[in-house]
This record gives sequence, structure tokens and C-alpha cells, in this order.
Amino acid sequence: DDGGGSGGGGEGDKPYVALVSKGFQHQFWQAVKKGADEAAAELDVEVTFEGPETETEVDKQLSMLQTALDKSPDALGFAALDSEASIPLMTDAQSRGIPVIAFDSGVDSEVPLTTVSTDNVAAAAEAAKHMVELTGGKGKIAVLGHDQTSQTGQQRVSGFVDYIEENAPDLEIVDTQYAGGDQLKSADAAKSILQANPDLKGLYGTNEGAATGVVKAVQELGKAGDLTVIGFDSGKAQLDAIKDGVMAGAITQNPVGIGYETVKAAVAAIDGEEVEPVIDSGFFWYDKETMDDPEIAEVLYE
Amino acid sequence: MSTTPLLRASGVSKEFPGVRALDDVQLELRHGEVLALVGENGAGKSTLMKILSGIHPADAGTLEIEGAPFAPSGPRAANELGISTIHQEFHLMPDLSVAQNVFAGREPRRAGFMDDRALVRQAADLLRRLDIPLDPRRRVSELSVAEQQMVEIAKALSFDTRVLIMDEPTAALNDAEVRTLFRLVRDFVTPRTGVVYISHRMDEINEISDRITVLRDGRYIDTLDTPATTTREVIALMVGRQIATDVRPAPAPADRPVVLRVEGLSTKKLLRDVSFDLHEGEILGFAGLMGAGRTEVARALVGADPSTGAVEVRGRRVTIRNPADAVGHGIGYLSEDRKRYGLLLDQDVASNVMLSSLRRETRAGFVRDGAVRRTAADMVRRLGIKTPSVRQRAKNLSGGNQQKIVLAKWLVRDCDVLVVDEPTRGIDVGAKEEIYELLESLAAQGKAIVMISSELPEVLRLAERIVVMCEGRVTGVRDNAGTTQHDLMELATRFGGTAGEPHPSATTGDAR
Amino acid sequence: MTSPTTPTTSTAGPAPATGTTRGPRYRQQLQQILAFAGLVVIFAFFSFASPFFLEWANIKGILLATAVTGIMALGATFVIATGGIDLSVGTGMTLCAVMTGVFLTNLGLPLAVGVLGGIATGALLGLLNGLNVSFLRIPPFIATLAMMMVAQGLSLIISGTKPIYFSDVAGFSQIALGELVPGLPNAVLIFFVAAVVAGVLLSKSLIGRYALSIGSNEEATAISGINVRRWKVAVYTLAGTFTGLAGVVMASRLNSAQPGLGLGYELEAIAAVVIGGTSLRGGRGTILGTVIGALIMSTLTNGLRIMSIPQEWQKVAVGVVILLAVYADILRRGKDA
Amino acid sequence: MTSPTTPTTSTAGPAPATGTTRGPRYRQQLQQILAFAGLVVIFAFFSFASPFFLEWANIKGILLATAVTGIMALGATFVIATGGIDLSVGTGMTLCAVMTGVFLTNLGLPLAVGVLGGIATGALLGLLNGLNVSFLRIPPFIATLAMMMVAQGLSLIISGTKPIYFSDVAGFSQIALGELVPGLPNAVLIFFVAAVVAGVLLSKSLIGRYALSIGSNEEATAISGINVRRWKVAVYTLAGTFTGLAGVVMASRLNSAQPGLGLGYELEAIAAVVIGGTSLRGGRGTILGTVIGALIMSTLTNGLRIMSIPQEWQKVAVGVVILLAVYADILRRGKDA
Ligand SMILES: Nc1ncnc2c1ncn2[C@@H]1O[C@H](COP(=O)(O)OP(=O)(O)OP(=O)(O)O)[C@@H](O)[C@H]1O
Ligand SMILES: Nc1ncnc2c1ncn2[C@@H]1O[C@H](COP(=O)(O)OP(=O)(O)OP(=O)(O)O)[C@@H](O)[C@H]1O
Ligand SMILES: [Mg+2]
Ligand SMILES: [Mg+2]
Repeated sequence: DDGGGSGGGGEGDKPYVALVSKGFQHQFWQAVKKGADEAAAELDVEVTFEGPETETEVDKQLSMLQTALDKSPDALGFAALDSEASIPLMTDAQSRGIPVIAFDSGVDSEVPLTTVSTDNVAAAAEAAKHMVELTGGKGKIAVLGHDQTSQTGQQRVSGFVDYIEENAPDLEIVDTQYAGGDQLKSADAAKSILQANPDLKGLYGTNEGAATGVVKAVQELGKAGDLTVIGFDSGKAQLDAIKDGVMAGAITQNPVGIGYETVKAAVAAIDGEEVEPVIDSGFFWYDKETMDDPEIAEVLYE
Repeated sequence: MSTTPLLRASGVSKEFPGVRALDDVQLELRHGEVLALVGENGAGKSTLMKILSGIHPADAGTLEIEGAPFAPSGPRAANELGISTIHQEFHLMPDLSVAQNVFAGREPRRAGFMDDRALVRQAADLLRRLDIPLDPRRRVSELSVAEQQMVEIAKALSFDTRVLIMDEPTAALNDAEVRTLFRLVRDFVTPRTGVVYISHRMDEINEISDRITVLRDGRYIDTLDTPATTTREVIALMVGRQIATDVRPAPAPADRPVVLRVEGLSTKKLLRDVSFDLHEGEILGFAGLMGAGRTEVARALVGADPSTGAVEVRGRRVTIRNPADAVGHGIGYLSEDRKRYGLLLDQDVASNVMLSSLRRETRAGFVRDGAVRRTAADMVRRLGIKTPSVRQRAKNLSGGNQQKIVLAKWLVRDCDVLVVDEPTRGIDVGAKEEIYELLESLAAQGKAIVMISSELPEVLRLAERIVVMCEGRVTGVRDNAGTTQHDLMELATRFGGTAGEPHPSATTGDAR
Repeated sequence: MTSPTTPTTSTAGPAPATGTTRGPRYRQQLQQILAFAGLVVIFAFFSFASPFFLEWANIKGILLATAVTGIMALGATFVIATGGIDLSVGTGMTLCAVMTGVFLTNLGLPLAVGVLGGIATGALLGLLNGLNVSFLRIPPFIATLAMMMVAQGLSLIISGTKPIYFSDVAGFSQIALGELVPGLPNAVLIFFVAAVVAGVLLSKSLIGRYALSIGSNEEATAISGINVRRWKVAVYTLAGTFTGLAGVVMASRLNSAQPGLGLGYELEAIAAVVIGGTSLRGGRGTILGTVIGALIMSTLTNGLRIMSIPQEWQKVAVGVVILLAVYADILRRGKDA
Repeated sequence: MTSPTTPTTSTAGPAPATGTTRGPRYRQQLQQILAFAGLVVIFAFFSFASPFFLEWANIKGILLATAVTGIMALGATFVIATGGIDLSVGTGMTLCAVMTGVFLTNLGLPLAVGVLGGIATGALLGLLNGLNVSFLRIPPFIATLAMMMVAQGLSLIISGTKPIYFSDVAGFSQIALGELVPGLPNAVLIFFVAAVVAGVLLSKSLIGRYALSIGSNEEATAISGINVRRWKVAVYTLAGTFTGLAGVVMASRLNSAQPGLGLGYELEAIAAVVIGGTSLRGGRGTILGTVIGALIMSTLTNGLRIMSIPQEWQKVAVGVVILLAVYADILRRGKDA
């Protein structure tokens, strides 16, 4: 069939942008969706947003991508769980003349016109930097990851670990555990870590669920203030923990910005405008002092 | 004929936890004979047969076939030795067809795949040869108990068998089917084969067997030549006392109130306009051939199957949607299929006996286990159920004792109307008479009883009036007095509808 | 005589053999004490392996980690006893947590009302499951699978895919984390009390007896005059009630209702039940077994974590230990099984 | 049956029951055709609801999305027919994909060897399940739950928790995505061929007959002289083989082995089987039913997506439609069920 030019998908005559993300239920992805919806309202386009339940479900994402393509959207936003696996569908999109915008992490392909992303490795290194500062670069720390196999999950650990190994030889990472980003399981896992290492100086949780779990664990064991807790992303529990001093601070990306910029770039592509090859949506360190700065408060979500 | 027996067992002992099922038992089957094996419920008959057919190992003893010692490692090994068994408890795969059941493990194959057409053909041939009117493609779960028994028989006869063991093959059959079975047995017996035949029906044993071996309490008592023995003697050896037979019920007083009135009961499948009345203190018999619809009447009545028609209990129209409603209106139903509809096999005797009456044995919503066990133990004593304790699992009891448990369940429940479907299935002569007396005493207390039975003598022994059915219709109602087995048989074979009495109805008394 | 293949023993149904005379109840007790021994072995092993394992704070951690799944497993035991299955407990629990959030945070109802509302939500889900299974005759697997999806969807819809926080609800987090008994979090206390209630219900009350009877032989139970349909509805409703309680406890522990959580918890709950000796074919089961099954699962996870075994090896180890524990249990029960 | 042995005119004996005389086969076919009608209704609905639904590209997408779960479901049908369950198909599939990766990428073996190695891995997993279930008498739920964890752990360990890519293995991605039949991805072709093979095995060969027989009455099957233990091992091994095939197809489709994938797929596979009319109690089941069950699941998901229904509502809708579809099926079968 035809290359699905303008007026293809959705109801009505608005241009239609299909976004296929890596996730759906996590607050991070909900924030991306929020940004996308904002841009959609502003630019008068129709947007759909979908993502698999967990970041391991590569094939489910491909099915979503396939269905999205079959709806002949005017543009496609895609956050690949696995670049390699999506190559055939990227090629398909290209042959149908559907412009593709990559977001969150890049897609290893020539097809996307631009990539709206944050550098997870650098963001994790930033978290490590603060860990070193706050612990004095000495003692035992541990990591509670959210996902052992997804790219994001791995980068958020490796960026942190690599930084520590290079810059703080006296800071020993005694344990790295994963609990799937589930608050309850993260709390139980973090408790085990704390239990096995009573002299732990710092604990880093790699996403909202993991970080919230760490906070829970520290609170339940009555260890608030005894160690440096560093988190990732935002969410009310983390923000409260930072306010209360249980958590020293956290890294946040700009998910709303990612969503917004992705749709904006998609609309530009539909209109045949030039787009930048890379749009960095950035990340921030925030703590008790800085979390109310307008620039940061804007990217935080409850 | 050689002097070596076809099959010999000697010194066989078998112990189950808490039960000495067999103690130094012997058995000798000669070529060309039918050897009857008799004994009370729990005497060890089935256990001995299970040892011969490779299901249980014996604790001690030797087995010989044609003089050669053998020890079957499993049922298949026994089959290969030429021993095939119709077990008391069916071993059928309900989801498979008749043909698939009969030839399980021996399916005809073509090019590595099963040849289902050949399978059905073989089964049809077999069934035709045995004159068993069954469609080999029917699913076993749809068959009645009698039909399932036929499948078991066909299966056992499909092997190249020297020794055929039949453990109560007629318990679920009526006279006509028993005829068919006996013909099969006679055809089977040749100078190189033999049959071990277990039954509680003495008349059958007199007719079919050449010799009779008696067991009591797991011990060998004696072996007698059938022609030279009377039933009385055999029974005396079995139970150690005399049993009166040939009794008929006393004529009933005329003016008893109607407890249950059934009007125009019909089901989609079979029943056509079945009506009858049941009086207080009455035992109403139901007779008919296999598939005549007696069981279906009972099931429809208690709401186990959907039906149309009217039911009145003591003059009040009631709606019965399920057996719980029926019990609520004081109608209990003892099924003919104890394994499927009667027992919780994995639960203990007490739980089984008390199942219907559990609610009564609660205080503040909690079950009083002490009372439950006491009542159950009472029942066990009253019915002479052979079990080491009320905590024994139902599964581990002998067939007849299992049947007693199901009966006990309804006795404890104490319903006004009790529908008993083949109540003495698998019960020994002594106990049978006790159960008859029990039913009579219930009737004497004012309970009303519907008794479905395929044994005409049993019907005539107990029932004051007898409803006869054929093809889902009532073909006649007879008062006991002056009625013979032949009369009933004639009514039971009135096929084709219109023939017979113009308006067969069991309704008595004035119209509505 | 040669050893028989004992073809009569199916893996599912316990068949005749040694020990039976003393009656099922006695054997059940023995069985449970020995299943408990399995847990003790696991405990002993970890105590040697890690000096931190036996600290009260860690034991408390294990108990707390058991509470939510454990409470769900209590309800699941009843359903499994009938020969059914309940796949909706995981996401159902989440929906109950979300509804508790709606009642307490969005509607600002009093604490007790909100908590009861959350539990009632669970009972309602269970009631629906029961009606679907009993009256529409939908196989339990399908009925509760459908409910699992519906509950998951509803949690997201009702919460707007956002966690609902209870920070403003005074005392809510005390439900799980307060310590009525000093040193013991209330969540654990609730679990134990719920277990005692469930135990009494299963072994001493009509609902438990009938659940086991239905699981043993549904047709025979029905013919015996027990209203099987209605009792099944009651059983699923009871299970749902426990799910609701689990939802409230979890919400309280996290001080928030997380709408994305819950998938996969049903498998853990069912596993706890089955490891505890309840047969998926129905007809037998004990609450003590379920509690021990749940403790085995969480002790294993905790112990391996505290030993800093890498995650991937933890999975292998848990799998193997579960196999061993259940096999040991089967060996112990001998030919009986 | 009395003296004149032809009591009725019907050759089928005195069973005037309507329908039953035509035998199970006839009814089964009818049943399957009508289950197919359910799928057709779903199809028709979506065709009206979305102009994109009936496009070949989309149909292809549906079929492709069905292939992997479908292949697993084929194997699961055999296990479920015996009254067992296999929870290890999801992560087992992943382990097979990973092993295929090891063979082809790390060891550089020839394509055919690697593919066969992947499938053999599945067979081996199945064999272990079978041995655990048959010889150690571990309940299938536990045995395969343990295997599910072990397989998951091993996938992560063997792959080093990183995807293994097949980019350098010429032709590998053609296994799933090539089109031997123009327009039809090979994955779909493989699924269909596998379904035909499974169908013949289930209905025409001993393994299928005995699987159903065991599920129908294990004891009676054993008494019929069938070596139940060995056939159970064979059944689990067969199921494992299908899992292996699913793993290879999955790896080829993704052109990579994703070690984190797989959890949850077992539930989808089992759901497909059960929606297809196979009873979890064992004894009955058909492959056509399973194929239709798998198609219903993926068509639903696809159709709701293509209608751009919000994701949270999709779940609710899938749950409700599954309930309706199965209920309709039950109504249709009427008292027969
Ligand atoms: N598997 C078993 N476990 C425990 N006890 C058993 C088992 N099988 C049989 N028994 C006991 O052994 C005794 C003999 O049982 P058996 O079945 O041989 O009796 P039977 O003579 O066939 O009786 P019936 O006429 O009632 O069928 C009974 O007391 C029975 O309870
Ligand atoms: N559970 C069942 N499922 C399906 N069909 C059945 C079932 N029970 C009985 N039938 C069929 O219904 C018909 C009527 O059988 P029913 O059991 O009512 O007759 P009956 O007079 O009690 O004789 P018998 O018990 O000796 O077979 C039979 O042809 C039988 O095949
Ligand atoms: Mg017997
Ligand atoms: Mg009958």
C-alpha cells in the first residue's frame, strides 16, 4: 500500500504520531507521555503512547511497533529496547516513508532522523560522583538495580560502578542486587543488603522503584541518616525522602522534556523541516537544597 | 485333562496397615471350570485377585500357572501370562471412547500411527461377537454403570486369556444382562481355560460355577462342589449363621398419607411423563432393564439433571433445582455409582459418613469433630463396616464396605424420603439381609423409600408396589402380592411405546 | 514376589500404604512438623553461612517479606483445596490497594472505612470470580485469568497510572509497620492472626470442610445435598477477602498504592500453597503447610541475598532447593504419596 | 437383550440419547468449528472497527505475534492433556535461544547444528521435567516452577546477562522472517507446520493417545499395561522440544537472544491451551483448539491496539472478551460440558 503520507492514521484530519516506548506503567514513562500529550495539544496533532509492561519484553515491543506501523502514522516515535532486533521494522518504516524519531536511548540505525535522549551512563556517573563526595570516598557501598538485562538498567549500574572504580578506589561496592523495580521487593532486597553489611556507607537505587525501596528499607531498619542514599528519577516517595533527609539526593532525567521534544521533532519531520540529529534532554542532580529551583522543579514529578 | 491345576495359589498372605487382608490363603483353579469365590465384604476376595493380576505383591505365598511359579510384576505381565481381570472397581478412562478403552495399550497401528478405523472395526467386531450392544465410538463418561461394566467385560475378553478373573461382574447388571454375561462365560470356558468368579448373588453362583471356594476374614475356609452343595451351606460357611431367604413384605395398611407425588416428570434425553405417588412408610420398587431410565428418574427428582414436571412433598408443590434443594425438602438420593457420586475416596470414613449431615454437627459454625467421629463410629458398628478406624481412607475399604459407607451417609442424614439406587450393589448376602431389615425398619418408622434395583428378587423381597419402566416410560405398576418375576420382565420389555396399558401411571388415590 | 510397579499410585492422589491406619489427621500433623523441619534445615544452613542471618532485625525482615504474599496464599489455599486456582490475587491485591487509596486519600473517608472498603473490594473481586466459576461454569483458570487482567487494567485506570500516596492519612502506615507487639511489625501480626483464622476456617468450619469435599469429589458432594455452587462462591469470596487484606497491608507498608505492581505475585502465592503440601487437584490442604511454604520461599530469597549470591545464581539455587525440599517431603511420605 | 437379543432398532444399543450416538469425533469437530466461529466474530468486529485491521500487513503481524507463544502452546497441550502443567516453557524458551546463541555466535558452529542444538536444549529441559515428575513424583507445578527459575538463572549466567546477537550468522534471521511462501513469514509457516505435526501426534499417535489416557485416568492407564512413567517423560520431552523450537524462532525474529525475556509467556501459552478447550484436569484437548486459542489472544491484543484503545483499557477488554468467548463456548456445549 501507499507510503502513508499525511492524513493516514487516526480519526480526523490531524497528523498522527505513534509513540512506542519502553514502558508504560512506570512514572518515568508516564511523565514522557505527559510531555508528549502537552506537545500534541500545543501543536494540534494526535498522539498515541504505548509500551510493554517490562523492559525485557523485546518481542512485545516489536509487535506494538508493527501494529503502530500498520496504522500508517504520519510519524513514529520509538524508544528501542533492543536496536538490533528492531532493524527490520525500522527498514519497513523507511520504505513506507514514515519518519522515525528515536527517544530515550538511541536506535542503532540510520533510519531515525533524530534522537531525543539522555545519557544514562553519564547520569549514573553523576550519581556516583555525589556518592563519592557524600561518603568521603571511603568505605562500603552497594547498588540496588531495577533490571539486570535491559539497556537502561545495565547502564545505570555500569555508569555508576565504572565511575567509582576509576575515581574512588577506597570506596568498595560490596553488593549489587536486582529487584525488578518493584517497591516491595526492592525494600526487602535492600534490607538484606543492609543486614549483611551493617557498616554500609552508601546505597544507590537505580530507578524510582529501587530507590523508593531503599528508602523503605532504611526507614524500616531505623537507619535513616546512618548512610548515604542516592536515588534516580523522582516520584513523591523519593521527594519526601529527600526533604526528610533520608535520601541525600537523586538524579533526574527530563522525561517530560523527552516526550515533548519527541513529538515536536516528529511534527517538524512531518512538515518537512530540518531537525537536529541529536536532541539532548539532559539530566540533573537534585537534593534538598536544589529541588525547589524552578529549572529542576519543572522536571520533577510526584 | 492333566492333574496340574491351571492356576494355584498357596500360603498367600497380605497385610495392609492395620488390616490382615489375607492370611495363608489357598486357591486352585482347574482346567475348564468356573470356580466361584465367595465371602463376606472385606473377606479378602478382591485382594487375592489383585495379587493374581499383578496389582499388589503378596507378603508371602506362591503362585503357579500350569505348574510354573510366577510373580506378575504388573498388570501387563499378568496379561501376558494369560490372566485377565475384570476388577470390582472399574479402571476406565472416562474421556476416551469405548474402543480406545478396550484396546488401550494395544492399538492397531499403520505406518507408526494409530489406525483408528481399524480400532473401531476391531472393537465393533469384538462387541458384536460378544453380543454387547454398544457403540464403540461412545465416550465412556457418557455410559451408565452397567454399560461401563460391559466395557470392562469386553476388555477382559479381548485378550488371549487362559484365566479370566471376574470380580463381581454382575453387581451392576440386571437379569437380562446377566444372561448375556453367562453365555459369554460358557463360551469362554474350554479345556484349556478357567474362570474365577466372585459374586454375592448365590443363585448366579449355583448356576454358573463348578466349585465354590469360601473365604472368611482373610482365611481360607473350604472348597465345595457346587452341585453337591446348597446355598444355605455356603452362606453358613461364609457368615457362620443361617440366613432366611424368600421373604415377602407384609401387605401395607391402606390409608397412609402421600409423602411424595411426582407428576409428568420428563427429561430431554429419555424420560417421558413419569408419574408416581409415594406413601408414608412405603417401599416403592423400581424395576427395568439397563437404560430403562430408573436412575434418570431419581436424578431428575433430586435435581441432579434438568427436567420438567411437578413434584409435591406432603401436598405442597416444591421446586427442586439441585440435590441441596432436594435434601432441604427431605429427599435424599443414594447413587448407583458410588465411586463417582458417592464417595470422597481420599477422605476418611468419618468425613464420608457425615458429609450430608455436617451442618448438624456444628456449634457456633464450627464442626464438633468428637461428635462427628462418635456418630460415624456408631454407624460403622451398626452396619458392620469393616475398617480399622473411622479415620481410614474410604479408598482403602473393600467394595462392599464402601457401599455401606454411602448408605450410612444417608442413614445419618435421616431424610423423610430416601431414594436408593442399587443399594446392595456389592454387598454380601449376610449384610444384604441386614440392609433389607434396615430399610424395612426405616419404613416402619414412617420414612418413605424408593428402591431402584436390577435384582428382581430384591425388588420382590422389599417393595410393596413395583413401578416398571421401559425406554423412559412407566409401563406398569404392580402390587407385590401375586406378582412374579416373569410379570415384571414382561413389562420391562414393552418396547415401542403404544403397546401395553393405555395410561400407565403409578398414581394412586384420588386425582389432584 | 517381585517388586510391583504399583501402578495404582498416581502422583496426585495418595494411595494405600504404610502409615494410613493412624488416620489422615495424625499423618497430617507429622507431615507438617517435618515440612517444618525442612524450613529449619534451610534456617540452620543460612545461620552458618552468614553471621547476620539470625539477627532479629533480619528475621523480622523475613517475616515482613512473607506477610503480603503469605496473606494471599492463605486465601489461595481454600480455592486450591476445591481444585480451583486463583490467578487474580496478585493484580487483585493491587486493585484493593488502589481502592483503599481512593477511599482514604481521594474521598477522605475515615481510616477504618477506607480499610474495610479495600478489603471489601477484594471480597467483591472474589465474589465475581466465584460467580463466574460456579454459575457461568467458566474454568477457574480462565475466570481468574480474565479477572487478573481486568483488575490490572482497573488499577491503572482508577489511579490514573499514578501511585496514590497515603502520606496525609494519619496512622495508615502503622497498620503494617506499627508494633502492637513490641519488636514485631503489625504486618506480621496480621499475617499470623489471619493464618490462625484461616486455619480454623479450613479445618473446623463448614466452608473449609466443604472446600475439601468439593476438591475431593465435586459430584459426590453435590449429590450429598451440599449446595456446591454457593459454597464455591463463598470460597472465592473468602479468598478475595484475604486478597483485600493483603492489598491494605501492602499499601500501608509502602504508604502508597502502586498501580503497576502485582503481576507475578499470584504465582508466588500459589507456589507457597503447593510447596506447603496442598494438592492442585484439590481435596487436601492445610494452612500450616501454606505458612511454611511461604516462609520457605522468603527465607530462601533472603538468605541467598544476605550471602550476596549473584542474582542469576539465586534463581538457580531457589529452583533447586524447592525441588529438593519437595522431593524430600515426598520421600518422607514414602509410598503413601 | 432378553431372549431376543435385538431390543431396539438402533444399532448403537439402548441409548436413545440424542447426539451421543454420533460419537465423540463428530462432536469434537463441531465444537472446533464453532470455537473457530468465536474467532471469526472477533475478526469481523475488528474489521468493522478499524480500516487497518484487515490489511495483509496487519494479519501478518497477528500471525507473527502468535507464532512463538503458539509453538509453546502446542507442546503445553500435550502436558496439559496428561493433567500436568508446564510453567517452564517461557524461561525455557529463553534458555534455548541463549544456547542457540552460544552455539552459533560464541562457538561459531554451522547454522543447522546451532539450531538443532537450541531445539535439543529444549528437549533436555523437557526430559528433566519429565524425570522429575515421573520418577521423583514431584507435582508438575513444582517441578516446572523450579525449572522455570533454573532456566531463567542459567540464561542470565550463560549469556553474561547480555543479549547475544546473531548479526554475524548469515541466514539466521531468515528462519523467522524469510518468506519461503511469498508474503508469509517463515515463523508463521513453522508454527503451522508444527501445529500439523502436533495435531497428528496428539490425535493419531501413541504419545497423544496415551497423554489423553493418562490425563483421563492415570491409574486405569497403568493397569492397562501402559508404562505411564515413560510416556509422561516422553510427553514432557516433546513439550520441551516445542519450547526449543519456539526459542529458535524467537531468537531469529529478534536476531538476538534476550536473556531477560520469557517470564509470563508460560501463562500466555497455558491460557491459549485452555481457551482452546483443553481441560486443565487432563483427558481432553485438541491442537486445533490450541491454535485457535492462541489466535484469539493475539487477535484481541492486536485489534485493540489498532483501534488505539488506551493501554489500560486494553487489559480490561481482553479480560472481558476472554470471559465472554469461553462462556459462549460453554453455553454452546450446553449440558454436555
Ligand atoms: N489398599 C488397601 N489399604 C488398606 N486396606 C485395604 C486395602 N485394600 C483392601 N484393604 C482391606 O483388606 C480387606 C479385604 O478387602 P477386599 O477388597 O479384598 O475384600 P472383598 O472380599 O473383595 O470384599 P467385598 O465383597 O466388599 O468386595 C478389607 O478389610 C479392606 O478394608
Ligand atoms: N451420567 C450419565 N451421563 C450420560 N448418560 C448417562 C449417564 N447416566 C446414564 N446415562 C444414559 O442414560 C440412559 C438411561 O440410563 P439410566 O441409568 O437412567 O437407566 P437405568 O434404568 O437406571 O438402568 P441402568 O442403571 O441399569 O443403566 C442410559 O442409556 C445411559 O447411557
Ligand atoms: Mg471386593
Ligand atoms: Mg440405574
